[in-house]
Amino acid sequence: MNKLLAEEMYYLMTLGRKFEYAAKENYMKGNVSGFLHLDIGQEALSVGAIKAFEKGDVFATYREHVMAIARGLEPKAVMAELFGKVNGVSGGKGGSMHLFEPSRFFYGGDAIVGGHIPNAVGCAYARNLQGSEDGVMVIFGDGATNGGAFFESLNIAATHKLPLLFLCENNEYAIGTNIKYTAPFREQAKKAEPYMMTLSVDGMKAEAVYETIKEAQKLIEDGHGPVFVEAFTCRFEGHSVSDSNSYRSTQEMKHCKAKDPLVHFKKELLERWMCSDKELEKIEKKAQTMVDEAVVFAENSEEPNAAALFEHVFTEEV
Amino acid sequence: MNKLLAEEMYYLMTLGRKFEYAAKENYMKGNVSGFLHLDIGQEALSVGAIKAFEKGDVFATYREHVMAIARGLEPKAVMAELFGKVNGVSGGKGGSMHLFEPSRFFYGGDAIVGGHIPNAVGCAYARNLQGSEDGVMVIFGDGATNGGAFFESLNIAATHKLPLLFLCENNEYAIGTNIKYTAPFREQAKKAEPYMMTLSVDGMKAEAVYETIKEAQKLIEDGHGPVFVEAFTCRFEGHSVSDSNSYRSTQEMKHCKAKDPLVHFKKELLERWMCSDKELEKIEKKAQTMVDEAVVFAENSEEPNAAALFEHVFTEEV
Amino acid sequence: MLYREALNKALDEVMEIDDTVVTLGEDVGLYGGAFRVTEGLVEKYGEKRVIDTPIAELSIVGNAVGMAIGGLRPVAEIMTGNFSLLAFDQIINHMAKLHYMSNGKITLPMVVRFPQGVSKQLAAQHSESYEQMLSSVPGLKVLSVNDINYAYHAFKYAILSNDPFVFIEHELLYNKKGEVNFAQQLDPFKARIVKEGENITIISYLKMVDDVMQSVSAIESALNCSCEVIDLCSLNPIDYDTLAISIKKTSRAIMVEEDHKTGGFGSQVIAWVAEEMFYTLDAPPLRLGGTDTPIAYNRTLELASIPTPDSIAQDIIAWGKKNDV
Amino acid sequence: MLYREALNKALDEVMEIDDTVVTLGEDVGLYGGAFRVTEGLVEKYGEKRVIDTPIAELSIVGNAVGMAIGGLRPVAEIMTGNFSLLAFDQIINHMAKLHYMSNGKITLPMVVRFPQGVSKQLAAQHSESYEQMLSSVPGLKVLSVNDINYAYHAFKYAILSNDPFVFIEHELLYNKKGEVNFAQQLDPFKARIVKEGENITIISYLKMVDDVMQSVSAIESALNCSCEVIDLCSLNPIDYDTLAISIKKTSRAIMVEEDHKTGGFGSQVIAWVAEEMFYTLDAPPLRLGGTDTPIAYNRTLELASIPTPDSIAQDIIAWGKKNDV
Ligand SMILES: Cc1ncc(C[n+]2csc(CCOP(=O)(O)OP(=O)(O)O)c2C)c(N)n1
Ligand SMILES: Cc1ncc(C[n+]2csc(CCOP(=O)(O)OP(=O)(O)O)c2C)c(N)n1
Ligand SMILES: [Mg+2]
Ligand SMILES: [Mg+2]
Repeated sequence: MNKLLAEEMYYLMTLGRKFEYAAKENYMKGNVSGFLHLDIGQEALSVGAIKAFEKGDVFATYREHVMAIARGLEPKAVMAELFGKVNGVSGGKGGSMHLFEPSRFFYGGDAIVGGHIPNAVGCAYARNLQGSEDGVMVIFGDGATNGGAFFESLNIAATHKLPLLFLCENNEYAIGTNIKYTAPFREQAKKAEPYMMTLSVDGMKAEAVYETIKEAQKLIEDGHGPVFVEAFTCRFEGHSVSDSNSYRSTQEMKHCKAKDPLVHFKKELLERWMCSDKELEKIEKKAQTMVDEAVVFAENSEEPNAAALFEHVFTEEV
Repeated sequence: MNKLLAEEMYYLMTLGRKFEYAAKENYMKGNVSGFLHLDIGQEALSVGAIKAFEKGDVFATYREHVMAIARGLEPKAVMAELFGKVNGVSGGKGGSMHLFEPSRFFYGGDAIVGGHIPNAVGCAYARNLQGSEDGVMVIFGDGATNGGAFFESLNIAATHKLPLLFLCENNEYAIGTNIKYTAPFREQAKKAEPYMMTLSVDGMKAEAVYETIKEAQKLIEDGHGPVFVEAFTCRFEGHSVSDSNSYRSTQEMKHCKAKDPLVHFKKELLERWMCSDKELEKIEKKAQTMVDEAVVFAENSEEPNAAALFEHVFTEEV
Repeated sequence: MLYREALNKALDEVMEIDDTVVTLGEDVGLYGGAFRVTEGLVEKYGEKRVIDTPIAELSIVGNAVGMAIGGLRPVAEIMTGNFSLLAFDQIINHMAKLHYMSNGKITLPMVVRFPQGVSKQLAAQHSESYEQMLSSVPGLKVLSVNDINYAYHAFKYAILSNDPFVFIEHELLYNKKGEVNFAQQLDPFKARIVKEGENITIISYLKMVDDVMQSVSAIESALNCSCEVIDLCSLNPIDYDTLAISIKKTSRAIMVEEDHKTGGFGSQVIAWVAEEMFYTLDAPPLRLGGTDTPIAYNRTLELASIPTPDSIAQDIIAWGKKNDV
Repeated sequence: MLYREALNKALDEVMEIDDTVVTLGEDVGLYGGAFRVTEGLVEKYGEKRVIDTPIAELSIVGNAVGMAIGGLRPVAEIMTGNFSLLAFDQIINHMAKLHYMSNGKITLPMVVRFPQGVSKQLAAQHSESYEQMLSSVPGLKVLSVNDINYAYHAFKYAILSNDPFVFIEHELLYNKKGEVNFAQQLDPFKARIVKEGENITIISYLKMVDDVMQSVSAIESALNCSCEVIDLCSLNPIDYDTLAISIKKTSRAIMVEEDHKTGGFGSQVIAWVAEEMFYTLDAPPLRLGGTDTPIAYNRTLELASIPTPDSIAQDIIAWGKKNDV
């Protein structure tokens, strides 16, 4: 990773963090509603993975704002979607959990835990058939690794040696339930071992994530078939904005927040890439401006009109 | 295994084989209808497993006549069920695929591939809670090991360390599709390895099956949690009576039939347990009589009356 | 008492007296349930009887079926109606059929419960209603509960029954307040006359009953008539007797439901009205339901896609004027 | 040409001209499909385009959705309707909603097809009908096909359309013989008037159309009337225009379906008749459907649980006598 990329990643992580806080603030104000799942604490993972997996298709879950932005979706179009406005990436119909941008090969935004994994498998099948070099990356939580959709996908992807990168964000929680109640071990990569190569990485370290995803991508390109990457991470907030996070002790949260990926990466930038405080300040400011603009854009954007309700049920009405 | 048990198993295997041929004959005659899945070629597995797993609950698939009989369901009540008669084990309402006898802890007869596995998990959970020593055995084909229900069950059984014996009858085919098209490897036990101990056995050898299931049962009793047993076997007939079996070459069928479990076990009885030809003839005759009586019983049994249609939709009508 | 507290109390009481009762689902333990219906139960009955499951809905119901076979009385929670689709095989192919297929040898004393419906901007994958699908399945008894007293009694009844029940709740009802008459003997299959009236029978269930009640005075003054409002309570079986008595009196029937109108549950009710009450009717029956569109996130679109007190009043008044009510 | 051959031909022709079309399902390859609909295709188009899948219905549909996102036109076969329940999450939460939730950015040109219904003694887990569930889902177009010519054209249309289709077949229709008019331009959403008549409109679809046709002469001579028989062909959308024209002529409407009567698909049709055609009707509408019982294995019980030509004639004649037809 060179300095330029490191700076870009720091920018995206900072942008992501600020975006999430702005989203939360606007949820409190009543501008954003529904389920709002924040990625705060997991930015190294979201940004590192998306930047490493430059080409190819990405399928994500409902906790996807930061990934979407890292993928190149405009922060203002994402914020407008959270506001339910017509200039939102999904025209206000999808909301936080349903951000789609096929032009950027981003199909983030599935709200059925594990439901997008078979879709990613199908897309990888298509890419294979089309002879495309770029694979598919599917991102999901540790909670998704207990469901049938995930398991069927391991089997099918391995059978057809599909160019598919499974990325598990293991934050050890599915809403309020710790993984120890729902799986026999903490490392979900074990489940993939019979089927494919697995890698694991500290998801709080942006560079490590970046390198690991690059390695996985290389394995896929070299024809190894699917690869499973597990990244251990930690979410700083409740499951969604409406969750009080009461099931995690102050102790546990302190331990978790001590690994803040932004703090860590900033230190790396200062120490390893010799960035100056000033350079980083500039980046942080730029991120803040971007977020401020996004909120203003979302505020000023129109509501969808009444006819929108009946649009896009089908491509052609009968 | 002592001689007495060996003879009993030989009796049950012979009974099973003859029962299946009689069922097939009566299908041809139009007395039996629907899907009729024969167990011919797999009797060592069905009988060996059921006899070894004496106590505890058994959940099986639609290919369960021989298991049902080995479990102690009356051949005549099973045959009457195939005939759709009121004296059938399920009153003529279930047919070949749905044989149930809770008094013998037999819940064979699910026609949704893999659908009974979560049921077996739940039953094992109940047994655990009730402090029962006897576990649960769930029997399924290789085709079921690709479905979400199976995978979810591995995970849950392992998480709760349930007293559950997974028995996979790997005959390498799901209807007409060879396992190589649908799984990345032939040994389905690999899929269970991350979760539990696995054993594998030649399913064409009754004694080996018996011993392996006993071993698995012991592991479960000793608190190892769930155990996975894979038995390699081969079905001699088509998937069901209406399947012409055209997807398997003469060569393949010859190879398969060379491993006939009855021929093998008979040889064992003669050579290792010093049974006489006469003793075995007597057993075979007894089996034949049993089957003949079962057919007569089924023929003479009544059709359910018209009111039966509305009975047992619920335990209490509103 | 809140609605969710009534359910909690019912479950708690049954677990207290019958230790074969267990409850399972995602976050039902320590977390107390996504909508707090199981709050406090794990502390009281332990992790073995209040079971935090993985996110595996097929197994939640499939395991409950097996637990029932094994002699327990499981109450399975599915977090939201939309996720129940993952369990449809177990609900329809297993839970509904094993008693019949085994000619009564297997009984399944169990409940599957979940909230459904449009809450607030949860979008298309978290807002749907599936009572029309589930109430058409022979072998399932389906209750769907508006009233708090009813909820308490019916839920208890369902847990203690030997038949498999689907118990459908609504996300927006959990914090509704009301009283429970603990001593009452309540028939959970009997429809509830929420308000008596002479000229129009309005049939509804679950949350929509409240919306109908809010619209009634506007309708009555605009049409100069009186409405009888019926809460079905049980969706399978349907209490046709109560409906028949009411419609004979009013000669008019309207069905209000939240689900997409096409193929919604109400079509069964109105088809029955048309077949069985035809000669009694003075006006065509009316069905009000949601639009045939997935649920949108945007609040305006979301509200435009389901009946609201205003739209109910408007639509019924327009229908009344057109049909000389 | 047999019904299954017409489907095979349609798929073959489309695969020939458009190599983004793929088909996937259990045993669709070498085996040729459980009902031989895909026979010969793997030999022609190879294993990459005719894909033998594992027994994993959730993935069959879920992968098809992903293939469509990736630019293919998948035709997914589910072996029997009952197994489609395992895929309901993918069909309803994904296939039906992604186009809408993405505000039209994602399109899903795909077909999910399966046979359903009572065949011969396949028992409760292999005999059900799910059109009522699937045709109530906004975002899905649902075709259900009685006629061979129609099957050919409608299937082709569905594969080439950019919308997600559910194409429902019946196990007992596959060996039905008929002609295909290859040159015809056929609107797959238009109901088919199978027989013209003046006094009763009988509406049906899929296999039941044939049973109705077998019962018609008995009905006509007993009631001294003439029946118009309509095959709906498309279950979502429903061609209400054709129904309205017919019912205006006959003043009477009957719906015949194979599914359990309670909550069956026909309840939507009859509810619509009651709402929209009320003042036209001279008699209460009638719905004939299966009993509200799981399907039994025993042949006598099985046949007693669904409409047959005899029971249809009997029931309609009784209704006609009671209602002065
Ligand atoms: C099929 C399904 N079941 C349940 C839910 C409710 N739910 C939403 S998120 C979630 C937890 C998911 O945890 P995990 O996969 O670890 O992702 P994380 O939220 O930790 O990122 C649950 C249970 C759902 N959306 N879909
Ligand atoms: C969920 C489901 N999908 C498809 C089928 C149709 N089907 C019945 S048996 C079978 C093959 C099962 O193969 P396997 O599990 O290996 O068992 P075997 O028949 O070899 O004993 C299939 C696909 C079914 N019954 N259930
Ligand atoms: Mg998690
Ligand atoms: Mg097999």
